[in-house]
This record gives sequence, C-alpha cells and structure tokens, in this order.
Amino acid sequence: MKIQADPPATPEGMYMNEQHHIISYGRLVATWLVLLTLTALTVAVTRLDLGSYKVWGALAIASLKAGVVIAVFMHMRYEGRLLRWLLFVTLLTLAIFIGFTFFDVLYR
Amino acid sequence: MSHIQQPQTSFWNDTGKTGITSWIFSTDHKRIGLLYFYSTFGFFLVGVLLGLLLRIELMAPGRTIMGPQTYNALFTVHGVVMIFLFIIPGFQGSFGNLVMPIQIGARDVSFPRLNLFSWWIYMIGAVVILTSLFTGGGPPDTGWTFYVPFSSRTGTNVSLAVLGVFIIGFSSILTGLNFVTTIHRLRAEGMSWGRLPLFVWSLYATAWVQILATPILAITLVLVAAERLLGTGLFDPATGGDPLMYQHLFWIYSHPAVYIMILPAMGVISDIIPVFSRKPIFGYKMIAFSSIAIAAAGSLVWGHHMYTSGMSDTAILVFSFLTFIVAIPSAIKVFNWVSTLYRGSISLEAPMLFALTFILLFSIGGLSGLILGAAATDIHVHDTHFVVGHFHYVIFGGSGFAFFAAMHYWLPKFYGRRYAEKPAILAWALMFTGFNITYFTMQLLGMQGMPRRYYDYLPEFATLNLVSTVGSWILAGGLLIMLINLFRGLWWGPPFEGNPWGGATLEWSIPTPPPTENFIEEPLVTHGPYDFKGTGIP
Amino acid sequence: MSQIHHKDYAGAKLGMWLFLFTELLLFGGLFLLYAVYLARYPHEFAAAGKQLDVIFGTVNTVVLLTSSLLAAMSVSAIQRDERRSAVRLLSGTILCAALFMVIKYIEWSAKIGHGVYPGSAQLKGGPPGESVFFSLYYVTTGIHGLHVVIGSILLAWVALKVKRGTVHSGDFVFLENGALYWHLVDLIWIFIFPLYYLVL
Amino acid sequence: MNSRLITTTEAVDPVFMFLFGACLLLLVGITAAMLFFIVRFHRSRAPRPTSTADNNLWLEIVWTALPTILVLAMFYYGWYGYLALRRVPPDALPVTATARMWSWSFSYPNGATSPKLFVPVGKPVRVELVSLDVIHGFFLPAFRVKRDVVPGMKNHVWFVAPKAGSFDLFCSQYCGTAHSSMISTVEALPEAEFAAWLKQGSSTTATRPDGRKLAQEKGCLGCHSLDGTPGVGPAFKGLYQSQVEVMRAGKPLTVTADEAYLKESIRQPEALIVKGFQPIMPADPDLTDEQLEALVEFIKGLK
Ligand code: HEA
Ligand code: HEA
Ligand code: HEC
Ligand code: CUA
Ligand SMILES: [Cu+2]
Repeated sequence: MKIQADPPATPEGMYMNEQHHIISYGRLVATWLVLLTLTALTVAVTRLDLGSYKVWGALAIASLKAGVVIAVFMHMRYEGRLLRWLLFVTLLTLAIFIGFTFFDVLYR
Repeated sequence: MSHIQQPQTSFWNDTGKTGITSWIFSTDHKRIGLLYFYSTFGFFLVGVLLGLLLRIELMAPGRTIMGPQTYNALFTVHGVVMIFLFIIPGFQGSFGNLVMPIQIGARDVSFPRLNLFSWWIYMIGAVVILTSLFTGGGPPDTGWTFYVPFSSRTGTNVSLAVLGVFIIGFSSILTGLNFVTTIHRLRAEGMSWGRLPLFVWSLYATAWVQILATPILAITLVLVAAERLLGTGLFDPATGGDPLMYQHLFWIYSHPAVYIMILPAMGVISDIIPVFSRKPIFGYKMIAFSSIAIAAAGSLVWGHHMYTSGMSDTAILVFSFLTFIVAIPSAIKVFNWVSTLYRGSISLEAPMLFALTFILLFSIGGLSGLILGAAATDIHVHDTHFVVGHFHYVIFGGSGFAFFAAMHYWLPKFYGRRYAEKPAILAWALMFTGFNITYFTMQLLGMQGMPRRYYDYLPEFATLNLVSTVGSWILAGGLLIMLINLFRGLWWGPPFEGNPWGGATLEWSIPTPPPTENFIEEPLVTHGPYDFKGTGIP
Repeated sequence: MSQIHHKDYAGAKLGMWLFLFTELLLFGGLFLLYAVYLARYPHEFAAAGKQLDVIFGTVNTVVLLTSSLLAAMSVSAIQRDERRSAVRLLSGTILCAALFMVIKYIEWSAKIGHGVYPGSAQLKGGPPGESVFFSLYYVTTGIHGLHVVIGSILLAWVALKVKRGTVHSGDFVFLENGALYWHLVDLIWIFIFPLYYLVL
Repeated sequence: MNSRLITTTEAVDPVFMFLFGACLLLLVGITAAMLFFIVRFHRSRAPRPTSTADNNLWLEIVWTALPTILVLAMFYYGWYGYLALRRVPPDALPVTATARMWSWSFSYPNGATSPKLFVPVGKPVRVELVSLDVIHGFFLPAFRVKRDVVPGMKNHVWFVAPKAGSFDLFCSQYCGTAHSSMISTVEALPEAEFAAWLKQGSSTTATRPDGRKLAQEKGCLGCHSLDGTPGVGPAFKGLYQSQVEVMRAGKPLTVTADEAYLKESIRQPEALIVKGFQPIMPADPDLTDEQLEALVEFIKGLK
C-alpha cells in the first residue's frame, strides 16, 4: 500500500485531493425520518412485555440508528476502507473490554 | 553523505528565533521533542530522588528517616511521577517527536499546533499534580493505582492528583492520534509500510494503545473524583457498588499502558542493534508484526493484576491464558535481536551496550512476569517486592536502559556534539551492577514474602533490604556520571557530524543538527531502513 | 518536501475520527459499568428506570436527531458554496442544543427536587441498585451534557468562521469535523436514551 | 496428621520450581548466545559482517512454536496449582478473619475471638474474609496463600499448618498509614492444645467485656497508643477530662473530653474531628452498648 503524502496544491491553495460527495438535503431529511421512525419503534418495543429480550431489542434498534447516523450523517458510506477498518477495530476493542469483564461478573 | 555542519540553518537558530518563547510556542517537532525531553527528564530526576529516599527508609527496619504517612505519600508520588510524568509521555514525546517525522521523510507531524498543545496540556497536568502535593490534605497516599475504597475516603489530596493524571491522559491521547495520522498520511514518496523503521512501527502500535486505552483511565479517574466529591458510590459496597469494578477499569488502561512504556523502547533497540552490527535486522516483518500483536493482545490481559482480588476463577483462567500468549511476541523479538548479532560486525559503543543490556534486563523482567502470570505462583508473590522487582526490571531495565541507548544514539544528532565514550562506558558498568543488586534482591525479598508498600518490616528481611539500598547508591552514582558526561558532551563536546554510527534510516541522511524543515527537498526513499549498502560505510 | 504549506484534508479528517474513537471509549467505560450493574441489579434498575420521564427523554432524542440533521445539512450547504444557509443551519443546531440543555435542566432539577441525587439520603436509604442506577444516570448524562455544551461552542466558532469566509466550499474541513463531533454527541445519546429511559 | 492432605505449600512449590527452571534455562541460553556472538563477532575479530541474511522462515516458525508450547505448559501448571488453592477440604474448620484499619481479629465457631489466628496442626482451616472498611489482604507467606479482604465481598482462603509453630500473617493490600504494621501471626497448636485454648477463649468473652481486650480486638490500638505518643489517632493516655480542640461541622471549638464526648467520638467519629487529625476513624456498627461502656471505662482509666 503506497499512500502519497500530500496532494498537489491547487493554485488557490485549495485542496481537492478527494472526491467530495455532496449529500442532497432530500436524502438527509429522509435519513432523519428513518431515525425518527426507529425512535418511535424503540419506544414501542420497550412498552411490550418482552422480558430480557427488551434490552437486546432496544439495543439492536439503537445500534441500527447509530449505524444510520454514521453511514449517512457522518459520511462513512463515502469514506475509504481505512476509516471503516479503524472504526471496526475501535468497536471491537470496546466490545472486548465489556465482554471480558463479564468473565468475572457472570461467574463470580 | 557527508555534510558540512551548518549551524546557521539548523532548527536551533531558525530565522534568529532563540528566545524562550520561540521554544515554548514553537510548533517544530524537534523543538517540541526537546521540550518533552527536558520536562519528562526533570520529572524523572524528581522520581529518582524519591526512589532513593524510599530505599533509604527501607535500609533498616523501623523508622529510619521518615514516618509511615510520609513513606506512603512518597511511594505514591514516586509511582505517579515515574509512570505518568516520565515514562508514558517520555518516549513518545521526546524521541517520537524528535526522530519519527524525519524517519518517515516528513517535514513535521500532521498537526504541529496540536503537538505543541499536547505538551502544554502535559505541563498543566504536571503542575496540577505537583499542586496536589502541597495543598489540601497533603500529598496523596493511595499508591499510583488509586484503589477504591481507600482512595475515596482518605483525607489526602487525591481529587486534585487524579485531576492532574486525567489532564495528562488528554495529552497522551492527542499525541497518539497525531502520530497515527502522521504515519498514515505523511510518509515520503517510496516510504512504504515495509520500509518503515521499526521504531516507527513501534510508535504506531503505541499510539493505538494510547488512543484506545487512555479514555478508559480518564473516565475511571472522573469516577473516583465523583466518588469523593459527590458521593456517587459507584464503587462503594454500602450503596451497591463493587470495588472490583474499579480495578477492572483501572487495569483495562494500566496494563496496556505498560506496553506504551515498553513498545517504543523495543523500537529503539530494533533500530540500534542492526546499526552497530552492520547487518540488516533479522526478521523485520516478524518484529513489526509483533509490535502490533503485543499492542492487541496486551489489551486482553488486564485481569492478571487481580488474581487475589476475589475475581471469578473463570476470569483467572482466561486472563492467565492470555497473559502467556502476550509473552510469545516478546519472545520472538528477543530471538530476532539476538540473531541479528550472528555473523555481524559488532562494535560495543555506548548505545549498543545499553541496547544489549536492555535485552538481558528485559528478559529477566519479562520472565519474572511469567511467574506472575501463572495463577498459582502469582498468589504467593502478588503485592510483594517480587512484583516491585519485576516491574523495575521491565520499566527501568527495559524502557529506562532503552531510553539511555536512545539518548546516546540520537541526542548527538540533534546537538551536533558528542559525549566522551569512556565515561559513558564506566557509567554503564556502574548502572548495570547497581541495578541488578538493587532489584534482584527485591525479587528475593518478595519470594520470602515481604509485602510491597511496607514502611516497616520484620527483622528477617533486614539484610537483603540493606543490600538493595546499597545497590541503589551504585545505580545513582552511575546515573550521575552518565548525565554529567552526556550533557557536558552535548553542550561543549567535540562536533558530531555526518553519519558516524552508519545508520541507514533517513535521519542520518540530513544535516546535523537538522534544519527546521528537515529535508531541503522531499526525499525519495529507495531502500529499506536497514540496508547499509547505501550508507557509504563498509 | 515542497515548501508550500498546504493542508492534508484526509489527514485532518482521520485525526478527527481518531478523536471520536477516544470519545466512544470514554463513554464506553460508563456503558461497561452500566452493563455490569444491570446484570447484577436487573429489578432495581427496572424500578429506578421507571422513575425517569420517558416524555423528556423522547423529546430530547428528537431534538438531538434534528440538530444532527441540521449539522449534516450545513455540510452539504457549504459544499454547494451556500455559506448563508450553512450558517443558518448551524444556528439551528445550536438552538436545538440549547433546547436540549433546557429540557435536561428541567429534568435534573425535578429529580434533585425529589431528593434523588448522588449521595442523597433518599438513595442511601433505598435498595443498593437504585443508588447505582441514579449515580450512573447523573454521571453519564452529565458528561454527555458537557459534550453538548462543548459541541455547541465549537459549532458557534465554526459558524463564525463560515460567516467570515475562512471556511468555504474550498476548505471546509473545520466545519466537517465540527459536524462529526456533533454527530458523535447524538450517537452517544442514541444509546443513553433506551438504556436509561426505556429499557427498564 | 492427615497424610492424604496436600498442603497449599505442597501444591504451589512445584509450580514455582517448574517455572523458575524453565525461565532460568531460557535466560541462560539467550545470555550465552548473546555473549558468544558479541565476542565472536566483535568488530576486532569480524571487521565486516559475513552474512546479510535477514530472515529464515523455518527458524521463525520454530521459535514461535516452541515458546508457544512452553508457555502453554506454564499456564497449565499454574492453573492446576491454583485449583488446589481453591478446593477447600470439606472438613475444614471455619474461622472468620475480620480486617479493619489496621488490625486483624479472628472469630471461631464457638464465639471465641482473638487477635492472632490460632489453628490446630494438620487440620485444614477455612478462613472467611470480612473487611469493615477498605480492601486489605490476607497473606500467609509460609503457606503460599493470599486473598484480598474486600468490603462487601465474601472471599475465603484455606490452608493447613503441617507443624506447630508461629507463622507470619501480613496485610498485603495497601490500606493506609499503618498498612505495614497490620501484621499478626498464625499460631499452630497441636490439636489437643488447640481444643483447650478454644474452650477457654470462648468462656472469657461470655463474661463482662474487658476494655483493654476490646480496644485490642476492635482495632482501636492500631491507631491510638496507650503510652501517650500520638499515632494515626490521638493517644488514649491522659485523654479523659483533657481539653481537646475539635472541628464540629467545619467550626473549631474546644471541648472537655468527658464521658459523653468519648461516647460520641466512638459512636459517630465523623461528627467531631480532633484538630491535626484526619477524619478516617471508622464507626463500628457491631459495638454493643455494653462494650462501649467498657471501652470508655478503659480510656478513663488511662491517666
Ligand atoms: C514496561 C512495563 C512492563 C512490561 C513490559 C511488563 C511485561 C509483562 N508483565 Fe508486568 N507489570 C508492570 C510493568 C510491565 N510488565 C508493572 C508496572 C506492574 C505492577 C503494577 C502495580 O501493581 O503497581 C506489573 C505487574 C504484572 C503482573 C501483576 C503482578 C501482581 O500484582 O500480582 C503480572 C501478572 O501476570 C505481570 C505480567 C507480565 C508479563 C507476562 C509480561 C510480558 O509482556 C513479558 C514478556 C517478556 C518475556 C517473556 C521475556 C523476553 C522473552 C524471552 C527471554 C524469550 C523466552 C520466552 C519465552 C519462551 C516465553 N506484570
Ligand atoms: C519509570 C518507572 C520507575 C523508575 C525509573 C523507578 C526508579 C526507582 N524506584 Fe521505583 N517504582 C515505580 C516506578 C519506577 N521506579 C512504580 C510505578 C512503583 C510503585 C508505586 C506504588 O506502589 O504505587 C515503584 C515503587 C518503588 C518501590 C517500592 C515501594 C514499596 O512498595 O514499598 C521502591 C523501593 O525501593 C522503589 C525504588 C526505586 C528506586 C531506588 C529507583 C531509582 O531512583 C533508582 C535510580 C534510577 C536510576 C539510577 C536511573 C533510571 C533511569 C531511567 C529509568 C531512564 C532515564 C531517562 C532519562 C534520563 C530521561 N520504587
Ligand atoms: C483508622 C484508625 C482508627 C481506629 C481503628 C480507631 N480510631 Fe479513634 N480516632 C482516629 C482518629 C484519626 C481520630 C481523630 C479524628 C477524629 O476525631 O475523628 C480518633 C479519635 C478518637 C477519639 C477522640 C479522641 C480525642 O483526642 O478527642 C476517641 C475517644 C476514639 N477515637 C476512640 C476509638 C475507639 C474506642 C476505637 C475502637 C473501637 C477507635 N477509636 C478506633 C482513628 C482511629
Ligand atoms: Cu490492611 Cu494493608
Ligand atoms: Cu499487567
């Protein structure tokens, strides 16, 4: 993998080393509506009597929402592979920190 | 390859900027590197002084020069200063800043202003920690681990101290993200990942540990402060909290933190050994990969500090297993370093001596780490001087001696002057002897059962403690000689020009001392970091 | 290396993301504690969670999602070189942030008025898990609130720069990074909301 | 003595031997190789490198695989030895160790208490660990056992004393000013002697509490001296009827140390803080009124 350091500077001192994807307002608003729907869904789900599945259900929806925010609002969809990998590593690390603690908590 | 020294264009006197403000507000990575060097180094001397006082108190049973409360505050401050003010910021901040950008062929780091900001945050944190010693209830007396519930109820100034450490954590995070970005983005043309010097690889791994582990420490310390100031009771059994959760959170950071201390040291060694053997490093890929492996696997073993705490046996099984797994990449490195010597042409100049000593002392410390990693044996030696011996071997025998190696290897490059060789070797001999006397006896004491953080002890431990104290004086004598020789050389010594060691990494291809912009024109890298054919030295 | 000093756009963004990772882990520590104590005190948590007002929580979620939308739109606006609307959108975000803080204030003061705060006599007398729940609640939402404040100051600064023209369609990484930070604040809330207000 | 029983020492020491042996072997091997190379390939002997080899796949595989096997063996033995520390023999004598800053007290099934841990020789003992304040550590070097004494947690250890004698007992977890003097001993007595001791121990506690003994057992003497030297807390000697400068709710005032004052100081230590001392004295919720009387009487008697 060869990464070229700095991009050639354009005359005005601007830098256009990357394709900037402009997300249309319509798309953003649509995303927002999806997020609102999911919020309503979480509230609805947790009003049902699902026992401990409630936690997992709510968390699953929250993760979905987070995914949508990251992908669209935070432009992750349009980023290169590197950032996605790094994000994955971070989340994996956090999952391990939490998960491994449970080796203690669950079996004490 | 040879360069005429051009002091008028070096970073020391760039465009006539020489006043103090031109340093403390400089965004040049080399100046920031030296700022870090001198500030961490200053704290190191403070820590050494405290360490020597600890040893004097332990020279004989009973009260020697201070009372118990003073002793407790001293080892706490000694630990905090050494860990948070010296060794964690030290390597990255000083040598990382000084040489890493040059080694990858860059002008500076990605965010020079942020870099300066990191140093300022570090200094602010340090001042806060120092303030905590003289205000409120006096210096904290919790040990550097700040274990609750003791730390949440002691009357000493713990809140301010943890605030200081919290601030320093930010500095560490910012340096880490700066370095990762720099290494990703600013490598010169032709500087592929396979041509990165191993020091840069190790900094890269370290930076990731800083990014991913430090925030956990930050939040943990916030919780300790909240416990004290607001009475949140999250770790207090009386309100349903669990003191062990504090220990989990603390070690989730603090075990990986020991790799923040050792990885750059390993990188330095990997850079020095081939140069003084005139032979490419053996197993480049394995060493680079093992740095990443240590950083990754090192994040999974924090529980080995808690075998006796009442943590579940299942957790002990898992953490003990993983602890042994981390030893493998370290073993690989040691084997590769030793093999690099084979059929080389070895010259035992000061940097090399320190580097070889690193291998030996780190091995002793690491192998004693295995004793600690095994569940049955750790139960006996946990919280005894065996542990104290273990970590001084790895931190000071390891990181410390690597730091000395780096000082002798790189500082002349940035000063354009050199130290005298003979006193350097004398200092090395004294430190090596003193070191082993001081810390090996601690391991023996631990085996006999002397607990750590003990102000006073039973008569049966008296002889070994005396020996250890005497060792610490030899050690300090060596250190003193080394410092005098080194700094006298750097400030007034004979000139150091060109590439006397015969290094093949990029920093040896630019003038000494380096100009502010490092490279007159952007370098095109055509060979690997340990390809000595191109250095012009046979 | 050429002497022209130019910015590394992708580098700046990478740096910002790395910073966001550290923020994720910072809150991660709190979520770790939450998970552990939830496993230990499921019933106490359920009972305590019911004391929080779902309406406040839901409204705040909607407010934050909206603020996030506006921030994202401002990035699109600057890319199209519509500086005026970018500033307006950012102001909208900050307004939402203020609204969020007002609601948070009402909520907190109501709770504190009822004697529910860390170390309060009422919590000390209650079941152990309850006190843990509320301490976590205050610490987590407190730190989150701090992020909201810092984020809005940051965005105000960005807006000022957009207005002055130092941030424009050719150089808007500062705005983009500010927006990224703001989305993170939103992201954290997306998890806080179900964990504290709903699940239980 | 029960010859079938493996003591904790016997379970742990072989692991130490194995680990030390393996480590020593590795260390000697590496050091020897290093020294040999340094001497043999010193620049005076080898002016030029004679090899430029920079990797060797087989070598790398071998020295990854061998250490892996070795450390797995170490792990296994370490774990196996640890299990022995956790498997409490079913007939173990239950004892409770109560830790507080900075003293130990041990209580036995029949209600007897003592500041030293008395155990019968050859009979396994299971010690329940209770802490009244912060984390302490129960450490018996001679028996290779250690366990933290964590408030709010039910930890335990077991051990068996193979022969009669007195063995050190340390507090291994840092717990404040007098951490290093929070030491006691295990007194291993032959079984008959132990039974006799136990009987006599339980009978004394049944009678009216003895103030001096209580002060010892409750840990007061960890902080308060009887000879007038101030320790972590003010000395008891001469305290009664003296003028004491205290802080009450943040305000300084001078009071006379009368009986009511003493009682309040003991019952609610956080209410009144003596000048120059830290507010660290723990309240003892188990203290009965009768015991309180006895303690106060005892302090009064120290002129
Ligand atoms: C630079 C810092 C550093 C480093 C690198 C290490 C490295 C290791 N440490 Fe250490 N450790 C500390 C700093 C460090 N440690 C500190 C500060 C503490 C105390 C904290 C406190 O409580 O205050 C501590 C405490 C500590 C404990 C807890 C002890 C206790 O409190 O009971 C344990 C337990 O497992 C442990 C294990 C290890 C292991 C297995 C390694 C391994 O990474 C070592 C790997 C190295 C080798 C194995 C040697 C080299 C290899 C060879 C010679 C080849 C042959 C080897 C094999 C075939 C395996 N350490
Ligand atoms: C970097 C880490 C570091 C270093 C260098 C040292 C150095 C020393 N340490 Fe320290 N020590 C700790 C980290 C360190 N220590 C920690 C974390 C603890 C635990 C605290 C706790 O329990 O909470 C501890 C605890 C500790 C104790 C145990 C206290 C107890 O449990 O009762 C003792 C006792 O003798 C001791 C002694 C010493 C001595 C005599 C020195 C030195 O003074 C010896 C002299 C040193 C030298 C001669 C040179 C060393 C050189 C370098 C490391 C690099 C040089 C770099 C530059 C010059 C820039 N230390
Ligand atoms: C952890 C250490 C510690 C222990 C254990 C301890 N004390 Fe104290 N004690 C203190 C300190 C410190 C003070 C002074 C500060 C204060 O007034 O709270 C004090 C104050 C007192 C006073 C008031 C003394 C004066 O000079 O006015 C009395 C009486 C007292 N303690 C009795 C006891 C008794 C009885 C016990 C045992 C049940 C005990 N203490 C256990 C630390 C301790
Ligand atoms: Cu009790 Cu140390
Ligand atoms: Cu560790």
